[in-house]
Amino acid sequence: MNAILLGILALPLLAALALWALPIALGDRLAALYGAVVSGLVLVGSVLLWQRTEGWFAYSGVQQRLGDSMRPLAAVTDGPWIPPLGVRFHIGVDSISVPLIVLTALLTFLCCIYSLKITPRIGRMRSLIALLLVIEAGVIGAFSAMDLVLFFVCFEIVLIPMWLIIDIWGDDHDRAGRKRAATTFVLMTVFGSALMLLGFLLVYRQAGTFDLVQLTNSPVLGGHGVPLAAALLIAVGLAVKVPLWPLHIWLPDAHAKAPTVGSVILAGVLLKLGTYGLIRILVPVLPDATVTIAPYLAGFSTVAIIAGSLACLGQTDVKRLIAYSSVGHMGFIGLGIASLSEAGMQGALFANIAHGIITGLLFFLAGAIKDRHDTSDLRTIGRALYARLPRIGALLTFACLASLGLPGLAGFWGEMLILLGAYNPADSLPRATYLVFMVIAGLGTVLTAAYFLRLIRNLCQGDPADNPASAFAVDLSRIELITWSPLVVLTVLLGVWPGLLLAQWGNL
Amino acid sequence: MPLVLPLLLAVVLFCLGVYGVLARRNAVTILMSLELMLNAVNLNLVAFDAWHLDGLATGQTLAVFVITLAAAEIGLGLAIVLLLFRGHGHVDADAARDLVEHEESPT
Amino acid sequence: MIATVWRVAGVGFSLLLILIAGLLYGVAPEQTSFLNSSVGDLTIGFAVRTDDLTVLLLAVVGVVATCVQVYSLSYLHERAASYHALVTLFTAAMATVVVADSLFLLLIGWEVMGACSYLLISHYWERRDARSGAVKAFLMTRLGDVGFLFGIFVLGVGAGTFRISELDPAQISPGVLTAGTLLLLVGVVGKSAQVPLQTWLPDAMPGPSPVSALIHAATMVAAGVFLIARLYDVFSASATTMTVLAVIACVTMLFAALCAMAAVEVKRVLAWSTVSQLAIMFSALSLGTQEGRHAALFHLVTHAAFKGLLFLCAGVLLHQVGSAAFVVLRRYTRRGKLRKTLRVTFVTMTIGLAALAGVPGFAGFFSKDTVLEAAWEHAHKDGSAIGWVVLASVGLTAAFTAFYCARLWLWVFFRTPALAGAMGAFEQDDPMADLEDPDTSKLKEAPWLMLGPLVLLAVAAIGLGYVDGLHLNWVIALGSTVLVLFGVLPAYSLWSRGADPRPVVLEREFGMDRAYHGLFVVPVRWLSKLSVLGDRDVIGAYVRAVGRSGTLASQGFRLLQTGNVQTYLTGAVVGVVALAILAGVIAR
Amino acid sequence: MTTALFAVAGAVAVAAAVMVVTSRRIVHAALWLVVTLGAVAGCFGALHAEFVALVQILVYVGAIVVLVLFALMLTKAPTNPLPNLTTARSPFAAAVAVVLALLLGSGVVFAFGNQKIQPVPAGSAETIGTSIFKTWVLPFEILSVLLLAALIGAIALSQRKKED
Repeated sequence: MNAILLGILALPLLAALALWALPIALGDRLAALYGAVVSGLVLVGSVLLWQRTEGWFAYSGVQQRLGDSMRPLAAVTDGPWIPPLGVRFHIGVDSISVPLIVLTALLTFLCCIYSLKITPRIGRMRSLIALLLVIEAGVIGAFSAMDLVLFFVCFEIVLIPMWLIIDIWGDDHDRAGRKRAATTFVLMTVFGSALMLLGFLLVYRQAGTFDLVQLTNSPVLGGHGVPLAAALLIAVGLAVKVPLWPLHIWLPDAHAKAPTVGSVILAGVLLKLGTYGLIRILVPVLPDATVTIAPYLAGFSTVAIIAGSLACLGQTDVKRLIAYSSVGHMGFIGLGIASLSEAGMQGALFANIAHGIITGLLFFLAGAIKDRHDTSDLRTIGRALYARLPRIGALLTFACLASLGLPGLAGFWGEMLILLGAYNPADSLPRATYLVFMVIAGLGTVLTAAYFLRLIRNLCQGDPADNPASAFAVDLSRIELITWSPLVVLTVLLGVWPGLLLAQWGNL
Repeated sequence: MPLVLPLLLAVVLFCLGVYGVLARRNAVTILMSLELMLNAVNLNLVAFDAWHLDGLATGQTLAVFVITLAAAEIGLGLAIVLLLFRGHGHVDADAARDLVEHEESPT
Repeated sequence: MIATVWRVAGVGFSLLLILIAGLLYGVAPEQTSFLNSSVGDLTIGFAVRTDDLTVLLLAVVGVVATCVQVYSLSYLHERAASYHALVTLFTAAMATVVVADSLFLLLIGWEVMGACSYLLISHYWERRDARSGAVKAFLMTRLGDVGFLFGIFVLGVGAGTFRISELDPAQISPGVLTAGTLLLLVGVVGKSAQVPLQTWLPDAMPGPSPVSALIHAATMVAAGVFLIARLYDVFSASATTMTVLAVIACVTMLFAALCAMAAVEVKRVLAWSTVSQLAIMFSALSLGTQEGRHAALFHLVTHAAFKGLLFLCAGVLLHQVGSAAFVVLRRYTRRGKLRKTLRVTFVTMTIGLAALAGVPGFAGFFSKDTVLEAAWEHAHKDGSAIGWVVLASVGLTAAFTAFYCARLWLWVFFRTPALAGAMGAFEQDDPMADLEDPDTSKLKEAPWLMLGPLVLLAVAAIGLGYVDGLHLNWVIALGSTVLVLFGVLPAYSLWSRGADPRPVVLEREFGMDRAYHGLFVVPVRWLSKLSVLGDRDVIGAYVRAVGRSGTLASQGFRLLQTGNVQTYLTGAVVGVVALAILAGVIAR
Repeated sequence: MTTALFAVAGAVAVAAAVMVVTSRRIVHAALWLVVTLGAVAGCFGALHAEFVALVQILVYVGAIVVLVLFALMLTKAPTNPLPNLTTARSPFAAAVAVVLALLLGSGVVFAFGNQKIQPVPAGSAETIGTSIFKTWVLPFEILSVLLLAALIGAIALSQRKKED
């Protein structure tokens, strides 16, 4: 089992290095094919990892101590890495990280296939694929890291390739904007992760070990003083990545300027690192401190839902709009985590996967529309997309309905469980405030519905007479159909049968 | 003889040398004060050699080495001073501002 | 090709529903649950049940859906594939709601219906009013559904289960019960367009008429009635919810009837009439007695029949004449032209309007009477104030209903005997509409595919009255006939004098739509601008300030590089001295 | 007796050093430097380091000061008293020097306050020669290489450019 995990970690890295070593003359299609094969293997490997793990390994209820019966991790590889510091190369998977790893592998695989035919206008495909593989390796490493330092390293590995992707392959019209967006993205995230590292060091000073398994078994107790400081630092560090409200302004710019493939990976996978970090590191390792900061985290998440939705209502750029919608959805996930109840946690985990799939599809669609009209500004794209690009219009409507949380599609179950979690949070949390947050989040869903319907109305509907089809607007091509159909099928499957994922985290 | 006497003498000579280096305007006088500082060091070495008496006269040997070093150093120092003089026509250390960073346009 | 596939699938599916209803008739009620997964101590999963209520609703949905699908075969030709697919999906969603035993499965059906109604209202998306009407419909129902979801939480967590069959009002504490039922009521009010959230139904009329018939007359808006009937023991266990429901129902009844009296377009009249009739059903439910529930369900069935019929007739008018506004239809009434050419439509529409008005002998009369009887018994025997209020308001509404039915009927089909055809009645805002003779040569009867369902529903609009047995209380029957007369006579006299006095406050439907726009839409738009600017200027400014402070600091330090070697040396010596002192201090 | 001799030589050295640092005429400063070096050589003698004293006189006074005088001549140093002898920073430099002196003085007094030197003559050329060529041979060779490097450096630096 651990051979598979090591394999899906090492394969993308080695493949990326090999790709760079190959001669420059490698054609774009060949590079994309190479990427597709490698990420396909990683996808198969990650699916093999998906076996009936014994539920959630980490710490569940705030009071209900896990006790000694620590559920064993699957595919564990544990070796000394930096002995003097006591840092171990300790990776393992359980029912929280496996779905996320499969999501990562799937999205990267779809991106590589998408790049077979559709390539950004500038920059070489060869290094883009290599960078994608490096990101995939980094993210899978982060999801399976059972050691704080290893988690931090993988957390950082992912940044530079994404910066390059936004910087080089981004929006080819606006060079300065592209550079500014990429730099803001990297600097804010690095600022966040620096704080997070400080938090890890404080934890190390308190507990004497970086190893997550030991930390979860004997967590750092104490709701005030150093544990609180560590929890605050880690929370702020991860909040930049989630992104929670005040620290989110890098997201819209990064998405507006990123290429389609970059946006999908950034939204579908990188945002999950933040929430995964909260669930895996903050809640189990610093339980009492988390209880102290949970109401504030919930407060900021609710503000994120409302601010994100309101910002979407005022947007004129499709990709910025979808980026702000991600801020809203991640606000929901933050609320779910901050409620510290089983329903809230499961809702957050489910919403993580659902958001990855649906927003991935949305960004693919936005990218397709942008490539066809060479701009992502709603006013210049024109209206009546149903008349000009009927299939893409229909798919966009489906994705918008899924994203606004229509029951029967994947988006609903996550948000519903989160609201249920906020309805009866863990006992040590102030029930009244969480009820207020729940009501505001409920109104947030109405706002979410408002801006998605506004997008459909301004983009897809409209009088076809005064919106002539632009020159090279060909409707859904074969490659797009192949790339997007898994996402559509998954959205419907998870919507109709949530048990597929919920059973994984069943016995919390 | 109390050991502290030569040491205090060396300290005084050394500080006078430091003042000379930091305050004097003429480059050659700076080198002279530098010589003073080196002498103070020699005095220290010899004083400790006389006090320690390790049988190998280490202090005095090192003093000799320092003297030769001082000779080499003053040679080079004066060569540089000559270059300064040839370049700028004066040997005023205070006025030689070539190292300043020119205010290039902010990027 | 796709269109024919979906047409066949649509009709087939609705027929299948009727078949299932037939098969399930008389089967002992039982539940099965599947795909469960546990979250903490609650189980989230799906469950279905069959009992008499399910069979009844499945039959109603099946019949109306079949009529609508067949009717649409010839009514609608552009984008037929997506239309038929969405109507089939809608019917499936309604079936899910009807069959669901788990509150979550019910919520899924509930909101998929909302989504389908959104997509179908914006079927003609090239028209502005269709686009805005669809968005308004979805947002308002979505707001209601948020309350609905919270209601499910309150009840589910209170009772420890999300299964309707296991919801036992005795186990739930009264506070939780009232809160849960009130929140569910919010969802019902949203979905059935009752007073606070009623403005979306009249604006949903730009959608195709069959859609209005199916969704906004028979099924979706009736889902609220079905839900309360399904959870009747839970709802009737909390008295406050019942009083709130009664108040809402009575207010909506009168509000909608008044607005219907001032509407100038056939479909808008029918839309307001639907809201009013739904309120009658809710008032029957709010009595809290079994007779009330029975009366509501009976009225629901008959209403589905005759309101569906009326909307389909309006569809024929729209399809043949091109518009359903009174001012246009009146032009065809010279010498009974409209009546003679659209003969079948005229007959069926007359039957429908008679049933709606409650003319004795038609289905509407019987179902409205059962409501009046239930109200009378509840008021008389149990002596509850709600009974009297409901009785009074239903009676008054019956009169108003009769008034707008007669008004609609007379103005659309008959030419006023008044001088010059009463030019000013509807045309004051349409100066060029001189009543000259439009060329009625093209006017011809609708194809049989459209008329078939009309005839079927017409038969149902009459027959359904007698299905529930003829136990009539003569006093109430006589009373309601008198009320109907009180409604029809003023309409006739106004029509004969060629006047249609529409008070402005009714014309603007009490200004609620503009008020909502001002209260909610404008502030939200303003807040969104604030949020966008806030992000760009407030938070963005802080981040850029951090960047700028970096460059400013570096410029500051550059000034230290004076180029004078001695200053550097002095700095170095000072540094050494300071370190020496520090070392000394630390050593001590 | 040696203490008295040492004190006299020390006083002369300090006085001459003060004059080196503060005299307005640069050539006088160079000459005062000669006096300082001679006095220090006297101090070496008082400490029985005869060989070092002699080397001091020979190398310092003989070679280095002469070189300085040459430099003064080459840089056309004015013989009349210079108006601005020290830079604007001199008071600050003086303060730094005084603080340094106090620091080092207190350090020295604190560390070796009560140590005594027994007058044991061990400074003859024979002992210095044996110690240099027995234990300190490697540094000696490296020093010679260093002198060579300094030589080459000085020549390279003072190379007159072809064009001017």
